[in-house]
Amino acid sequence: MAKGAKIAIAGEGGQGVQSVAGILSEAAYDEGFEALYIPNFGVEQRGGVSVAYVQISDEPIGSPKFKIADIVVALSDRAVHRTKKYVGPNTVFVYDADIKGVDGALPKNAAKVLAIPAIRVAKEELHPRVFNVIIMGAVIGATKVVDIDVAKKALTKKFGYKFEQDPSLRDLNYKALERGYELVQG
Amino acid sequence: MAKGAKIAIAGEGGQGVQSVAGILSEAAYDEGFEALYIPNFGVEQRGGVSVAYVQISDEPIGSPKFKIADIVVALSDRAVHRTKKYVGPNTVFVYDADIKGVDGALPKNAAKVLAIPAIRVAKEELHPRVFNVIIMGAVIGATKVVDIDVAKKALTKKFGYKFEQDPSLRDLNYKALERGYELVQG
Amino acid sequence: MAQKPIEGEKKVFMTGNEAVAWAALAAGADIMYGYPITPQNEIMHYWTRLAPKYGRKFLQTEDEISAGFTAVGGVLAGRRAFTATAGPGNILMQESMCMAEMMRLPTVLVVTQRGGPSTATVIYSQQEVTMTCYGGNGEGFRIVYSTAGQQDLFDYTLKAFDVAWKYRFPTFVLGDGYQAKMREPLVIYDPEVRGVTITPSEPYMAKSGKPGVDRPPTHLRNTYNMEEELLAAVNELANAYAQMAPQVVESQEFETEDAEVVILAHGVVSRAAQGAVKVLRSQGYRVGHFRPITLRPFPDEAIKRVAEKSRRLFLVESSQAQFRKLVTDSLYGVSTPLTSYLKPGEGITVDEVVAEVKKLF
Amino acid sequence: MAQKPIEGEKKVFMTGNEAVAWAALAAGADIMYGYPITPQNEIMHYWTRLAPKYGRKFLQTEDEISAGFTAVGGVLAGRRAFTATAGPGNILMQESMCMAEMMRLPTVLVVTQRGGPSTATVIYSQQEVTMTCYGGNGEGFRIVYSTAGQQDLFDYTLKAFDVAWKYRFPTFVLGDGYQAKMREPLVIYDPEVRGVTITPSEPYMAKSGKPGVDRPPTHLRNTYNMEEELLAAVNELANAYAQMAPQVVESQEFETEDAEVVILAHGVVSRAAQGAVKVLRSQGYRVGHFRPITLRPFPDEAIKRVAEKSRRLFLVESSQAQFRKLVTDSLYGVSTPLTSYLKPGEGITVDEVVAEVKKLF
Amino acid sequence: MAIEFKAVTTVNGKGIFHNFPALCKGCGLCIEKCPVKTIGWSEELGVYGTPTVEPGHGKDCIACFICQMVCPDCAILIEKIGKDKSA
Amino acid sequence: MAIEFKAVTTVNGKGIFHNFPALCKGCGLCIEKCPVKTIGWSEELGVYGTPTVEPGHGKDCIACFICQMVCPDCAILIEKIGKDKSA
Amino acid sequence: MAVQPQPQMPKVWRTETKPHKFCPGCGHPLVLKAIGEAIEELVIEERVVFGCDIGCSLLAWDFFNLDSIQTHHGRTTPVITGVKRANPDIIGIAYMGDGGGYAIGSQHLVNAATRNEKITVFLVNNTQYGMTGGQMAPTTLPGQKTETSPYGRDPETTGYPTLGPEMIAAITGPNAYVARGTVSNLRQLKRMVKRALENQMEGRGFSFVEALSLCPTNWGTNAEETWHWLEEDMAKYFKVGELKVPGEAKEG
Amino acid sequence: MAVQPQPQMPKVWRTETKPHKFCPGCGHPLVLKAIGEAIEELVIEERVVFGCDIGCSLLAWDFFNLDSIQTHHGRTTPVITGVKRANPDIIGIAYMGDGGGYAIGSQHLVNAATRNEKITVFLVNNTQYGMTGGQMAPTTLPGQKTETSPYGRDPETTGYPTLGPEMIAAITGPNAYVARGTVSNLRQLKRMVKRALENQMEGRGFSFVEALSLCPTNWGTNAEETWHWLEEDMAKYFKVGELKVPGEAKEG
Ligand SMILES: Cc1ncc(C[n+]2csc(CCOP(=O)(O)OP(=O)(O)O)c2C)c(N)n1
Ligand SMILES: Cc1ncc(C[n+]2csc(CCOP(=O)(O)OP(=O)(O)O)c2C)c(N)n1
Ligand code: SF4
Ligand code: SF4
Ligand code: SF4
Ligand code: SF4
Repeated sequence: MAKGAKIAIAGEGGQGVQSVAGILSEAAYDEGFEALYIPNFGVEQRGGVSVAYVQISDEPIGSPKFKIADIVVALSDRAVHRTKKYVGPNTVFVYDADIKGVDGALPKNAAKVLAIPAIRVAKEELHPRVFNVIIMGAVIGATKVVDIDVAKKALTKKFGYKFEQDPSLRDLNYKALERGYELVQG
Repeated sequence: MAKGAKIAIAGEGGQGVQSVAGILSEAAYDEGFEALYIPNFGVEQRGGVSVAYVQISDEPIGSPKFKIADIVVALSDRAVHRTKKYVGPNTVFVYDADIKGVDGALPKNAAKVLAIPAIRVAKEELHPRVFNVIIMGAVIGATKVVDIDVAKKALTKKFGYKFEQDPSLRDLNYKALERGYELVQG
Repeated sequence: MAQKPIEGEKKVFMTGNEAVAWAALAAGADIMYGYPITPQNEIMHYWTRLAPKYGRKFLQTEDEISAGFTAVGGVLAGRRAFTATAGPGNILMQESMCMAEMMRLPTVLVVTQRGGPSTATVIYSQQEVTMTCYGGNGEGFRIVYSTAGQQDLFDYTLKAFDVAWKYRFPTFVLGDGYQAKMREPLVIYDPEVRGVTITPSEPYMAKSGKPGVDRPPTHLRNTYNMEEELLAAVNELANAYAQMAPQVVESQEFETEDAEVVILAHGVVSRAAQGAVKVLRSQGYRVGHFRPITLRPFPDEAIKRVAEKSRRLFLVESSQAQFRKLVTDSLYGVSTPLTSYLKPGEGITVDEVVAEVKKLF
Repeated sequence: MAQKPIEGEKKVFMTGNEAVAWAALAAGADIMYGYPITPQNEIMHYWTRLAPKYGRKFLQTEDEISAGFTAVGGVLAGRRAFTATAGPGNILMQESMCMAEMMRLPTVLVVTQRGGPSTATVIYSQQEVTMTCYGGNGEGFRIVYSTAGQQDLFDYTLKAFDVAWKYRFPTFVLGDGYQAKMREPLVIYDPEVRGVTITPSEPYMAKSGKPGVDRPPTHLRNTYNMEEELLAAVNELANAYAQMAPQVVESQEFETEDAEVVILAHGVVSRAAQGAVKVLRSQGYRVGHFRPITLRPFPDEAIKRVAEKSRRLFLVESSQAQFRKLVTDSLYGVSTPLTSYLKPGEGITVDEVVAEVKKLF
Repeated sequence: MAIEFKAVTTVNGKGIFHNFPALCKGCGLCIEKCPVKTIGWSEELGVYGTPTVEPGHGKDCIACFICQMVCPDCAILIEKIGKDKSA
Repeated sequence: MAIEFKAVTTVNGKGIFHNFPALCKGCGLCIEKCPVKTIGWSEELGVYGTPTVEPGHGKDCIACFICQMVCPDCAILIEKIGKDKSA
Repeated sequence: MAVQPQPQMPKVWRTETKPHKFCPGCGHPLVLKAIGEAIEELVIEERVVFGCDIGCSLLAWDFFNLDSIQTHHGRTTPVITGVKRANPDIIGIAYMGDGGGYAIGSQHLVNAATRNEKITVFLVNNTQYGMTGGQMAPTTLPGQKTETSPYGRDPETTGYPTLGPEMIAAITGPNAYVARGTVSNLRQLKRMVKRALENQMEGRGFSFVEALSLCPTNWGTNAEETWHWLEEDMAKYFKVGELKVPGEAKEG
Repeated sequence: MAVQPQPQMPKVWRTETKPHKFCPGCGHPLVLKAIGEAIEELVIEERVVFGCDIGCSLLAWDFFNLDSIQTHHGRTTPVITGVKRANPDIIGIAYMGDGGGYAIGSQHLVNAATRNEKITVFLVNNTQYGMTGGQMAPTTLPGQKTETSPYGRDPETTGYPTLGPEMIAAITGPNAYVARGTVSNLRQLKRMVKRALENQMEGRGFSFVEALSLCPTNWGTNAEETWHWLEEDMAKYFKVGELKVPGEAKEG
C-alpha cells in the first residue's frame, strides 16, 4: 500500500497536541506528501482529552477519520484510556513514562508499547514549553514519515518570528525535536 | 348515480352566503343525508367574493371540492365572474336579477340560466335581513335535495331563541323561504 | 369540572377544527399551547371556549417555536400537552419536534396543511408531508397519521394521545385546510364507552421524592460530546422505532384484490380516490385504491403486496411528489410502472382522478 | 481595496471553513450574515478578519432566522449575500430558504452538517440531507452541492455564487464538520485566471428610476389568495427547475464500467468509497463507486445507467437513510438489489466499507 | 397608467363633496368624524355593494377636509367653494 | 452514593487548608482573591494535569473563607483552627 | 387637475391597485396614507424599499409605487436590515402589525433596536391579530374579548399589554427616534413618520413609530364604536407622543 | 462530617458528576453555587425543575441533584414556561447565557416577562458566546475583540451592549423581580437568587437575575486579568444591583 502513516496524538488541553499535529502535517505536505489533519472537538471548551488525527500519504487521502492508527501517542492517563481503541496489531503505542497508574490500561494488542520520559526530559533537560516539540520528534522518530530536517524547517516556518527575536529558542526547539526522535529509537 | 347535489353559492361579504350554506347542509344532514360544506377562505378578511361549496348526497362524500356544480347561485357582479368556472352543461346558474352589467359575463354553457329578483323581493316584499333565507329557498327549489319543511325545521333550530322572542320573525323567515322556493319555479 | 366533555356518543355536524378540539378534550388533554395560524385557528378558538369548563388550560405563546417548546415543557411536567399549526408555523415547530424526537417525548401536534412553499396560501395542500415525517435535522422517528375527514380527525387525535405516551415518539395528526374548515357529520364519543383506552401520562420531572436522595434525579439531555455516543443513541431510537412500527402502522385498501390499476393517495385525496374507484368500477374498470393511514411508520408490507400484484400504480397528491417519495422509498425493487398526478396546493376531485385513470386503460 | 483577494492561484493547506471564506471572497461575495454555530464558526471568523480588507461586510444577527432573512434582504438589494450554518441553525434557516425558494431568490447557504437529531453533536454527520434538499414546506426547488473535501468546498462555493444568480434558485453548499475542521491541501485561485465566470448580481429593489413613473415598481410577494394562483406559481417553478436541471446536475463515477458492485455515497463518505474501490480492485474485486455531486437536482440518468448494469448496489452514508431516499426515489423501477450501511452521525472509514462490500461477494 | 375614478358630486354648504363609489366601502368612519354631522348614507352603492356617503344629513359642510383625511380609501374629495381651482 | 475526594491538607496561620486535587483545575482565581496572598502554586498536579494550590506563599492565612467561596470547583475547604469541629 | 375630479391619494399610492384589499374602516390604510405623504414630502421614492409583514400588512404588497417586498410573519425587520446593510443608500421601511413586531418578531425588533440598525419600523397596533381573525395579541387590553381570550384577557394569567415604544426607548441609545401615534391624529402621525424617516436619512440610527389603529372587522364594532375603542379604551393604556427624539424636543 | 474532610459543595450539587465540565476559572459554576445554596436554604429541591440552555450552560445538565432538562439554544424560557403552566406547583428555573437570552431567545424572554410568567430566569453574562469559542454577543463591550469582532466591537455598526435587566424592568409590572449580580460578590448574588426564587414561590410573577461572570478561556486572560475584566471593564457598563423588588426596598 501507500507510504505514509496514520497518527493519533492525545493529551490534556495544555499539552499542545493540536499544534504538534498541525505543524507535522503541514511539514509533510510541504515535502510533497498528501496530508490531512483533523482535531477532535466537542461541546466542552476545556477539559476533555484533546485528540489529533493526522494522516500522511503519498496518495490522496480518503476518509478523514480512521479506526486503527499506525502510531498512537498518549500524554496523560485520560489520554491512554481514550486512545486505546485506535490500537491494532500493527500499532506502535507511545505514552509518557511519568503517567502513573495506567499499567492496567495499556493496550495489550499493540505491536509495540513504548514509555518515553518526554515530560521529564522537557522539565529537567530542556524547558516545559518545548514538551510538545519533543512529542513531535518522537512521532517523527516512530513513523519516519518526514525527515527531521523537514520538521525543523516547518518549525522555523511556524515560529520564525520568535526565533528571530530570541535565537536561543531555535536551538532549544531543534534540540527538543532531536531528543524526541531519539527517545523512540530503541 | 347517487341522489344529491353539488351547490356553489357566492356573494359579497355581507350577503350571508356562508350561513345559508351552513343551515342548508345541516338541514340535509338532519334529514339523514350525507352533507359537506366548505367555505372559501383566503388572506383577505373582507372584500373578496365569498363562496360556499355544499355537497349533499345519499352516499359518503368524496373530495370536499368539486369542479362542476349542479347549481350555482351568484349574488353580485363579482360573484358572477368568480363562479362561472363551476358551470357545466348540466348546471343551473341562478343570479340576482338586479345585478347590472353582467350580461356578457353570464355562462353560455349552462343547462339553464335563471335571473331571480331576490334582492328586490327582500327589500320590497319582506325585509333585507332575510335576503339570504330567500336564497336558501331558491337553492332548495332548484335542487329539491331537501323538503321545504325540513328547511323550516333547520331555521327554527338555528334561530329558535330569536323566534321565541319575536314570533313574527318566524313567519318572516318561513315566508322568505317559500318565496325563494317559488322564484326558481318557472 | 368532573363532568366528562362527551357523555356516551353523539352524532354531530362539525368542522375538523372543532372535531380536533373535542377529541383533545375527550382524550384528556390537559393543556394546549398555540400560536395563531390559518387554517388551524379554530382548534384554539374551540379549545379556549371549552377548556375552562373542564379544568383544562391554554397558553398563547409568542411564536410557534415557543408553542412547540412549551408543549415539550408540558409533557415533561407529565401532562398531556399538545399544539397545532400549519405551513410556516410547522417549519418553526420542527426545532422542538426534533428535540422531542431525540429525547422521545410524547408530544402531540395537529397539522392543518396549507399551501406552500413559504406563506403561499392559507387554504389547503399536502405539502407538509416531508416536513412532518422527516422534518428538521431529524431521522423521522415520529408517528404521523394522515386523516381523510372529520371522523378520522376525531379518532386519530384520540389515538395520537394514546400512542404518543405508549411509545414515546412525537405524534402528528396530519390534516389539511379543507378538513379544518369543512363541516360534515361524524360521531364523537367518550373513549371509554367505545373501550378506547388512552395511555396515562406521567411526569418526567418533579416526580415524588427528593432527587438524589429518595430517587435518582432526572437528567435529560439532547447533546452528546462524542460521535460514538450519538451513534449509539440514534441506533437505540431506530431500534425502538422498528419495534413500535408493526403495532402502529395502518393502511386501508379499497377493491385492490383484482385491481389492474391501483390508485395511491393519502389524506383527504383518498376520498377522491375512493370516489373514483366507485365510479370506475361501475363503468367496468378494475381499479382499486391503497391508502396509507400512517405515513410514519409507512405501511411497507401492505403497499408492496398491493403494488406487486397490480399492473400499474397511479399516484395522486396535492404536492410536488412528497408522497411519491415515501412510496418509492418503500417500494424500491418493485417494478410496477408508476404514473403520478401532482397538484401542489390544489384540491383533487373525483372527476379528475376518473379521467386520469381512464387514460391508463 | 481594489486588490484581488487571491492573485493567480496558490497551493495551500487549510481547513474547509477557511477555504469557504476564501472562495466567497474570490467569488465577489459582498456581505455575509451569520449566527455562530459549531462547526461553521470559522467561516465567520476568517470572513470577519479578511472582509474589511476587501471592502466586504459582515453582520452578526440575533439568530439564524434573522441570518437567513437578512441574507434574503442582501440579495434583494442586489448584493451577493450569503450565510452559513449547521444542525439546529439549519432548521431555523428553512423558513427563509422556503421563502427564497418560492420567490426564486439566489441565496447562497453553506451547511457544515453536524450530528442530529436536535443539538446532538457539534461534530459531523450527513443528517441534514433531507432538510437541505427538501426542507420546510418547500418542494425542493433548490440547488444542493455535496462536497467531499477542501478543493470541492472552494470550487463549489465559487460555483454556488454563479449558479444561484444564473438560475435564481437558493443554492446550498453541503459540507460537514469534518471538512469544516480538517486541514488538507488544495489550490485556491482567482476565478478569472481559470476562466471561471461568476454571473453578476443585480438589484431586485431600488433599481434606478422612479418606480411607477420611469419603470414599474418591483412588487414581490409570497402569498396568494387562491389555490389556482398558487398551483400556477408552483408549476412555473417546477418547469423552470426542470429546465435548469440538465445544466447544473453533476456526478462522478469511479470504475463503474465493469463493476459488479457499485458503492453509492456522497460528500465526504465518497472519499471512503473511493479508497475502498482502490483497495478492493487491488484485491481483484470488481467494485465501482457512483457519487452524486448535486443532490438537487439529483443525477437521475447517470445513476440509473450505473444501477442498471451492476449486480448489486451498496449504499453507505452517515445518516439514517436520508441519502437512500434520494436514491430510491430516483431509481424507482430499477430492481438491482440495494444494501445499505447507515451510521447516523459517525464517520465512515475505508476499512469499514471494504469489509462490508466483501460480504457481498 | 393613471386609473380614473368616477365621482358622485354633491354641493353642500362651503364644500363640493365628491364621493368615489368605486373606492367607498361604506365603513362610516367619515360620518362619525364630520364636525357638523352633514355626512350620511346615500342610495348609491359602493364597491362592496354597501351604501356610500353624501353630505346634507346635518348642518352645512364647512369644508374642513376632515372626512377626506380620515377616509381609509381616499373615497372623498372635498373642494372648497370659491377656492381658485388652478391655484 | 456519596463520592469521596482526597484532600491535600496544609496548616497555615489560622486555617487548615484542604485542597482536593481531583477537583482543582489550577485556574488561580483563589490566588488572586486571597486578601493575604498566602495561596500559591503547589507541586501537586490537579485533575487536568495542571498545578494545584496551597497556602504559605504570602502572609499567614486568616481563615476568611474567601478562597473557598470563590473556587468554581469547590476544590478548597478551610477549617478555622480552634473551631470546634462537632459544632 | 384632471378634467374629472380625482381622489386625493398620496402620489406614491398606486391607483392601479385601488380600491385596496383592507377591510372597510381599517386603520392600516390611514397609516399608509401618512407614510405615503411623508415619503412624497421627503422626495425619497427612488430610494425607499418597503417591506411588509404577514398580517393584514401583507395586503400592502402592491399598495405603493415603491419597490416592495412582502416577507414572512415577523421577519420584515431582518429583511429590511439585510437590505439596508447591503446597500446603505436605500431607505428601508419595515411595516408590520403588533403580532409581527411584539410577538413572533420581537427578537428581531429588540436586537435591531439595540444594534441601532439604520432602518425605520412602523408598527400598527390594533390590539389583536387581524389577519387570522382576531386572536389575542401582546397588545390586547385587559378584559378584551378575542378569539383566544373569549372570556376577556386576564392579566393575571396573560400579563398586561406590551408597551412597545416604551420598551424600544429603554433599550436604544440617544440616536434612536421612538414615538407612538394614532390614526385619530393623522397630522401628528405624519410628522412622526417623517421624523422617523429623517432619522434614517441622516444616518443617525433606528427609528420606530407605533400607530394605534382601527380594526372594526375583528373588534366587531360599528363606526362610532370603532373610534370610541381607539380614542377611549386604547388611549387609556397607550400614551401617544414622542418618547425619544435625537437632539430635539419631544412632542406630545 | 466524614472522617476525611470533604469539599463544601452545596448539597444539591451532585458529587458524582464532579469535577464538572466547565473550564478552569469559569464563572458558571459560581453562579450554580449561588443557585444551589439558595435552593437548599429554601428547601425546594423536590419542587425544582432546572432547565439549561445550549451554551456552556448545557454543561450543567447533570450538575445538580435536581430534575434537569437540557433544552435548545435560546429555548429554555419556553420549556420552563411550559413546565410551569402545566404544573404550577413546580419551581421552574431557566438557566442560560447572554446569547441564549438576549439574542436567539430574546422573543421568549421579552414575552415571558410581559406575560409575567411565574418562572425564574438566571442569565450568565460573560460578554461573548462561550461555548462556540468566543464570538460577539449582545453584551460584548465596545472595543472588545471577539472572534467575530476581531478588530474590536464597533458601536457605530453593531450598537452598544444590551442592558438586559434594564430592559426587563421596563417591560414588567410591579410584581416582577429584576436584578443584576456578579460572581465577584457571591453573597449578594445568592441573596438575589433567593429573592428571585421567592418571588416565584409566592406566586407573584416573573423573576430575572443577570449574573456578571467569568470566561478566562475566551477572554484569553489569566486569573488576575480575569477578575480585572469583570470588576473594572464590565462593571463600567453593567451596574450591579436590584432593579425591581415587589413591595420591598432595592439593594445596590
Ligand atoms: C410563522 C407564521 N406563524 C403564523 C402565521 C399566521 N399569521 C398570519 S398573520 C398573523 C397575525 C397578524 O397579526 P398582526 O401581526 O398583529 O397584524 P394584523 O393582521 O393585526 O395587522 C398570524 C399569526 C404565519 N403566517 N406565519
Ligand atoms: C439554533 C442554534 N444556533 C446556534 C447554536 C450554536 N451555539 C451553541 S452555544 C451558542 C452560544 C452560547 O453563548 P451564550 O448563550 O452566551 O452562553 P455561554 O456559552 O457564553 O455560556 C451558540 C451560538 C445552537 N446550538 N443552536
Ligand atoms: S370613510 Fe371613506 S370608505 Fe368609509 S364610508 Fe366614508 S367615504 Fe366611504
Ligand atoms: S480556585 Fe479552585 S480550581 Fe482554581 S486554582 Fe484555586 S482551588 Fe484550584
Ligand atoms: S382585519 Fe382588521 S386590520 Fe385586517 S384589514 Fe380588516 S380591519 Fe384592517
Ligand atoms: S468557555 Fe467560558 S463560559 Fe464556557 S465553560 Fe469555559 S470559561 Fe466557562
